[in-house]
Amino acid sequence: MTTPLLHVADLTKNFGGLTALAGVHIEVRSGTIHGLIGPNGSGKSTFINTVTGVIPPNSGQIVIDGRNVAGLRPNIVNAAGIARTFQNLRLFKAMSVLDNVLIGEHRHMGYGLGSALTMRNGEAERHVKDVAMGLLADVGLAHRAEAISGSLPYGEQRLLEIARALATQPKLLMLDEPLAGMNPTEMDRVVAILRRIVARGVTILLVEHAVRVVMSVCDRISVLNFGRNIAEGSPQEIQGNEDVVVAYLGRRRHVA
Amino acid sequence: MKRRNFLSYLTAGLLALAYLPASAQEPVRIGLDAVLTGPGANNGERIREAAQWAVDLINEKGGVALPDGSKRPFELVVVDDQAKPDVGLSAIRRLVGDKSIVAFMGPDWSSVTYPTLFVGAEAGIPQFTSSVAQRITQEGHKHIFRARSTDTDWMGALADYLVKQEGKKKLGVTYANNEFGRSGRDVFVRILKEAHGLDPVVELSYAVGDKDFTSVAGRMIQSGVDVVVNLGNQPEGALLVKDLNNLGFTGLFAFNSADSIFLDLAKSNAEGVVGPLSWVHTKPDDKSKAFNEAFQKRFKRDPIGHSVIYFDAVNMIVDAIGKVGPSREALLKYLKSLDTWAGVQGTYHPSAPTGDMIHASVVIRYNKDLVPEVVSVRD
Amino acid sequence: MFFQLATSGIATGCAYALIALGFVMIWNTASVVNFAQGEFVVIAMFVALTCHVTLGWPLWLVLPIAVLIPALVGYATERVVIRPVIGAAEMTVVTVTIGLQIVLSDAAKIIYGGQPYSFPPLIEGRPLSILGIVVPRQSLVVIASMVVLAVGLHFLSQKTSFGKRLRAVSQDRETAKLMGIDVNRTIAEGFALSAGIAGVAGVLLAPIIYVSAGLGLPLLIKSFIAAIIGGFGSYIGALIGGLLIGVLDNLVGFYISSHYREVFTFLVLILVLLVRPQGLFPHHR
Amino acid sequence: MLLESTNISGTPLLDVHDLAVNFGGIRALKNVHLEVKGGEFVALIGANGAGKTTTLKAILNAVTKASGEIRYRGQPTTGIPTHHLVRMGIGVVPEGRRVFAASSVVENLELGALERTPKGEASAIMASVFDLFPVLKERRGQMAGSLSGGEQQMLAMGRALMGRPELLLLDEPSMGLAPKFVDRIFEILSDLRKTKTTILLIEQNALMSLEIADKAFVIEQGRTVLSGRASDLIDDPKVAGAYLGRPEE
Amino acid sequence: MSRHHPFYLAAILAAIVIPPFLSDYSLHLVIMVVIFAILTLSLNLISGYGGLISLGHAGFFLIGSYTSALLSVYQGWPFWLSMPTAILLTATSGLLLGFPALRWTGHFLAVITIAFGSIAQLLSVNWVFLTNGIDGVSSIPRPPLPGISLTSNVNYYYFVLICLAFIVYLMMRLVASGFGRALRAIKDDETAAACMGIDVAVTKVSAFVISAAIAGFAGALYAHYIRFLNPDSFSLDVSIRIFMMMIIGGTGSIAGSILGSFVVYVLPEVLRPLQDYYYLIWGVIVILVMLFLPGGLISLGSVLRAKMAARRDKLDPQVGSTETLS
Repeated sequence: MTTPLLHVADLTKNFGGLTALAGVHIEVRSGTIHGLIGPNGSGKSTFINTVTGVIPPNSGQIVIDGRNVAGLRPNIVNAAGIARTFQNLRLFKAMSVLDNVLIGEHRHMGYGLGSALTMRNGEAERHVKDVAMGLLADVGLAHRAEAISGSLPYGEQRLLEIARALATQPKLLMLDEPLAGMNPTEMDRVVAILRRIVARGVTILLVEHAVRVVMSVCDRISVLNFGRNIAEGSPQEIQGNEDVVVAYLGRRRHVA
Repeated sequence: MKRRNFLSYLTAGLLALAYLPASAQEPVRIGLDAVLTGPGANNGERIREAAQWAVDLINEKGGVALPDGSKRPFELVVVDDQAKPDVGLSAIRRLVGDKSIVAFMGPDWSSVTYPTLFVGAEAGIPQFTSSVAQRITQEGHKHIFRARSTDTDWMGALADYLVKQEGKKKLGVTYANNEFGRSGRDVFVRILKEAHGLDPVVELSYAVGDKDFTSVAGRMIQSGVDVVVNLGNQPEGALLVKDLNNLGFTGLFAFNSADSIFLDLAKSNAEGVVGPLSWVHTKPDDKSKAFNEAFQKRFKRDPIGHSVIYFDAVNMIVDAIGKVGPSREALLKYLKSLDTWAGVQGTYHPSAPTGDMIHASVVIRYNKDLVPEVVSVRD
Repeated sequence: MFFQLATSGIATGCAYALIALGFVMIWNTASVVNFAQGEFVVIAMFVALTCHVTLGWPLWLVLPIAVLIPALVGYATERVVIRPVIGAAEMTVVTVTIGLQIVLSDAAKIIYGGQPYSFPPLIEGRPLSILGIVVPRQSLVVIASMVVLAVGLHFLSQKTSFGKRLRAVSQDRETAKLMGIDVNRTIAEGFALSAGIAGVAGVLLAPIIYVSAGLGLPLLIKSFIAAIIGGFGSYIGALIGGLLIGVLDNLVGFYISSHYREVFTFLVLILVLLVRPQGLFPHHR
Repeated sequence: MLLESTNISGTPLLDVHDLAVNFGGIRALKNVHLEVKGGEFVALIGANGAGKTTTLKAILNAVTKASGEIRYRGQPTTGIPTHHLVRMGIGVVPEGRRVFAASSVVENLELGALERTPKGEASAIMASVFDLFPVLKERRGQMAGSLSGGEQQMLAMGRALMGRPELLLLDEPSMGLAPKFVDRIFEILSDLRKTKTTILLIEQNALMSLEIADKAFVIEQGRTVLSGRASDLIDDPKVAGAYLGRPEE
Repeated sequence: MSRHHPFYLAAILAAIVIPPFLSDYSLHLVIMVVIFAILTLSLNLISGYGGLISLGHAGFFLIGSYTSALLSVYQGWPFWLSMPTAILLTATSGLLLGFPALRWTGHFLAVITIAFGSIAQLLSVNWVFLTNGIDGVSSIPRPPLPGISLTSNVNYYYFVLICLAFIVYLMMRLVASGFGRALRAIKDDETAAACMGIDVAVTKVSAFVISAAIAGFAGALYAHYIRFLNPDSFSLDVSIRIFMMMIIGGTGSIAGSILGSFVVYVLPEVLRPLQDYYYLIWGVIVILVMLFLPGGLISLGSVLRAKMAARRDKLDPQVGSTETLS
């Protein structure tokens, strides 16, 4: 437990003249739910995109489980153990729910082309399907396996994204606003699922606006503002941190 | 333009209606494959109109006469090959597949004609082509009739005229990179060497569809030739002569498609252009004059070589049907035994073993009024 | 001879440049790559042919009509066919414009047949000789027209309300709405303008390359490549790219072989995409 | 001169009643209430993701509303396209500035006036915009894309003012700006306030907004949770609660 | 799917039973339909499933045709050797074209593929030493098959039909496999696919290679059927025609590709009065399909059924609700 699962150091990303990340440090310990919050434009999405290889960083280290994946392509980063969901739901909308999860298992069923051509993939296919159905059952979507994913209600699409990410068998699951647009009942359901996931040994990095939930579910929280860490600590520490309050609420110009 | 086709269909339709009581039987059908779209559609439209006209004239006289003296309506089935071999193959198969079609004409483009030969041969149907490429009649097919003089005939005429009558020695040859252009070039260069002991100063080919001929014209002028011989199709020829004139070329331009389509495109640039043709409307014999007059009356413009070729072909088929009846086999057998047949273009010899029926050609030269004056005639 | 060839290439290059310009304009305003752009050239040619050659109307009357009609067709096609797919997947947009290309070019073929028709020069007279280079008067007309049009368009985009709207829409459609700009109308008008520019190219080309129904697609491909070489989205790039393609065509035809003209055009395209994918004059949105 | 402030006594200039919006399958807004009277400076505050920008989009008819009603000058806005609303007097400073990067400062300002201000008056308004933002005058010929973030924000504000808006909507003007520029922007906002301009300010920066606003609405999780006089709200712990998830009691 | 079975069964039965009774010409048409169906399927793999536009498939078709034809005519190779070589060579050319496809999509890729097709055709015209130029290649033999003469067109029809069946089977396997899923995922959302561990580059290039190989196979079948090759048969028109077949039949549907090939190839022959207008009509249909029936003609039945069911239930048709951003 001493070495962190994810160790991000000095992560910097510039877009043209704009510095989105200015030397971010974050350590995520194995087996925890780690929250990442910050006001709009503070660099949370850039952080996730950079860590998962969607956009290359300008500099810095991204070490997952001892391997530096900074600047590698997303599929390599995924193979190294990081899976993610997306802020604006990026399911494969035209495909079935089951197929979405099977995509997640892609890497674990061999490349697929060779076996498709040699026509010897019946057994393997059946196995990955079982695994996929298990994952769908975990998030409560087993009964929707054959539905077209784009036709699911919004909340279920969020759950499907989580199941799809889990199908890649990650060590670290990065969730980008998994609760956006959900009602309290749905939120409770997701929180329960998150706890089950952690209990199985998958570490979670949670980026979320629903601060109440973040405060209640996370073990530790990092706060970003202007692409820098401004605070890190337990939920209580964060709520009491003056810098965090200023980042969120702003300052008064004239102290009344 | 299509309106004209529509009108001719309409006329044909009305005529057919008029003759309906007299001839309620199946019409006698012949086929025509031509280039109706794409490059070469110029010729195709002329071919279609001439063939249709010939058929209409027959119908006006009550239809096609059979050996027993009865008459049946006459019908032309037209297909389009777009100047593409694969489309042509489909088109010809369609004609051949229609058992009521007793003979067919086309294709016009050599590159299309060649691959379709074996389809016609398999079906044992008389096929009349206006393609000039040599190999079409040299691979032993028994069903093919070339209704036009061959490259050898008119390239010979052209070479004679250029070297003997005009006294030119520095010839530049340029040709379209298609079967028509290449075949013309091969024959012309061969004849130049064999008959006159000359080699072209420069040879250049271009692609069909090229639009800017400055580079070709530039190369010709730079080589100091006094004759540019162009072997290819009308649009490119017209563009080339324009660019040659623009760049100040003062020599002679000889062209193997210098017909009225070319004239339409080249306009005043056609002045002084020399060209071999299988037939021209200013040919001074009586048959040609009569044809020209009737054509002028009907279409209000000059006929081209293709008008006569296909007009003659239709009439040759009609005459043959009158002798042996509407059957592919009988027609083929009859035509192969027919020594001479007199058409507008000249005297045909259908029994020629290769199928090369006719060797008539003229060389023309456009005068100041852009009239093609016949400067040499061969029969 | 080099300068002779280059000069003559510039004339055809101008036409490519104009088509590319309209093409880029549609791309910038509506994010639509219009495979039917070449057909507006053909429409203008046939309108000019019908009015001038068939009906015998004078050129001063025919030329504006020949530019106006493709502009109207462009406007109409935008309203009917393009607008529903603006913002859709690129494959959908490309497919629709390919369909449009087929429809327009085949309509021309049905009405006029596939054969070429000659069109008289816009200006009569023997070619001029300038510094030993023979320049046909028609080429001068083309080059002058392109210069006038380019200057005119620049003025239009900088000084007129329509030009300002068009530029705002090209830069940011959503924000343009916040300026009170009717974006849909501006896009339709942009289509009309670009079709009109293609129409000018048609009128200029008609005497040089003859009028025929099948010209649209080959012209479009050349202009498309010109636009990519110039830097896709850049107006100046489209102009320079068009001229380059025109000149290159002639030089390759002379010094290498006229058979490989097209091959070289494509090779230059591939080379540019490999070495300098942003084109010669990169476009920043 | 800059802004035409109309004060229709009683009737709010902008009235958002029980607004709900579904966006991409998400119920993004529900029960959003908002009211802006002529001459008022109103702040709409809330944490990110709370639904502030979606509310703005709904006001501009850039998203379809699921239910509720939006009235501008007492007239329902349903079906009126965005550009018409703008021509009717709603000026917008969009989130992220959205200046026309490849056009000069002056051209950007001209575009703001293009559809809304008669040609003759535009130059006078531009002069007053330059008075308000001297830095824009200095950089008048420069491409907007080359300005700093704060300068771009000023340009976006000036551009909206060029249309003489009856109602000025500002979406997160301080976002992504360095503290120095944030102060500057708020100074300008309070200057605007003094002119009795009707303004709806959408801001995450709650405290500064509450300092200068007359009235404020707080939204959390897509609904209006608090509203009242800004001076009352500024010390209300519930505001911080809405942001940081502190217990409400 | 099961609802369609009677229809598919009838179609398969018709494809097996009817051809011997067809006229020479109709038989020729159906043979061409089968060859074009294979071509359209190959395009569908990259465009329909992979979302990558190709307007250069005539180029692969050409390379396949010429390779097999030249090897068998001038080198005397039997079809069973020349055809695999043709496939290998087209696959290699697919590999070359696959790399630009990694970087360029949409209209750029459209132009690059047009360039590829045109270069292939121009080379076949001008590389006379190898291709015989515009004279073309003639006397291409029909494939030898012990006991059965493929010189009969009926027999050749069944031969290409079996080839089509094999390709259909292959495509079904491919589409259902992890590879097919990966390809569809990339079409839907490339970034998301990459984040799920899919190697986007390898998948795209493989798709191009397989697609090219299938097109090359179709080319070999064509060459040995038509027995005469000429560069004119491989113009941009052919690429556009295949593209139309795919769109009209239904992108991303195997049955759609076959239906599209049939409809586009055969209908103009049946509706002769419309012959002059058929390209125009197909153009209009392409536009209508894109605007109103994105699934192509093959989806017409199910779309109509859904509409009718929706009317019966007095519910809105289950078409994904789209946000209107005015």
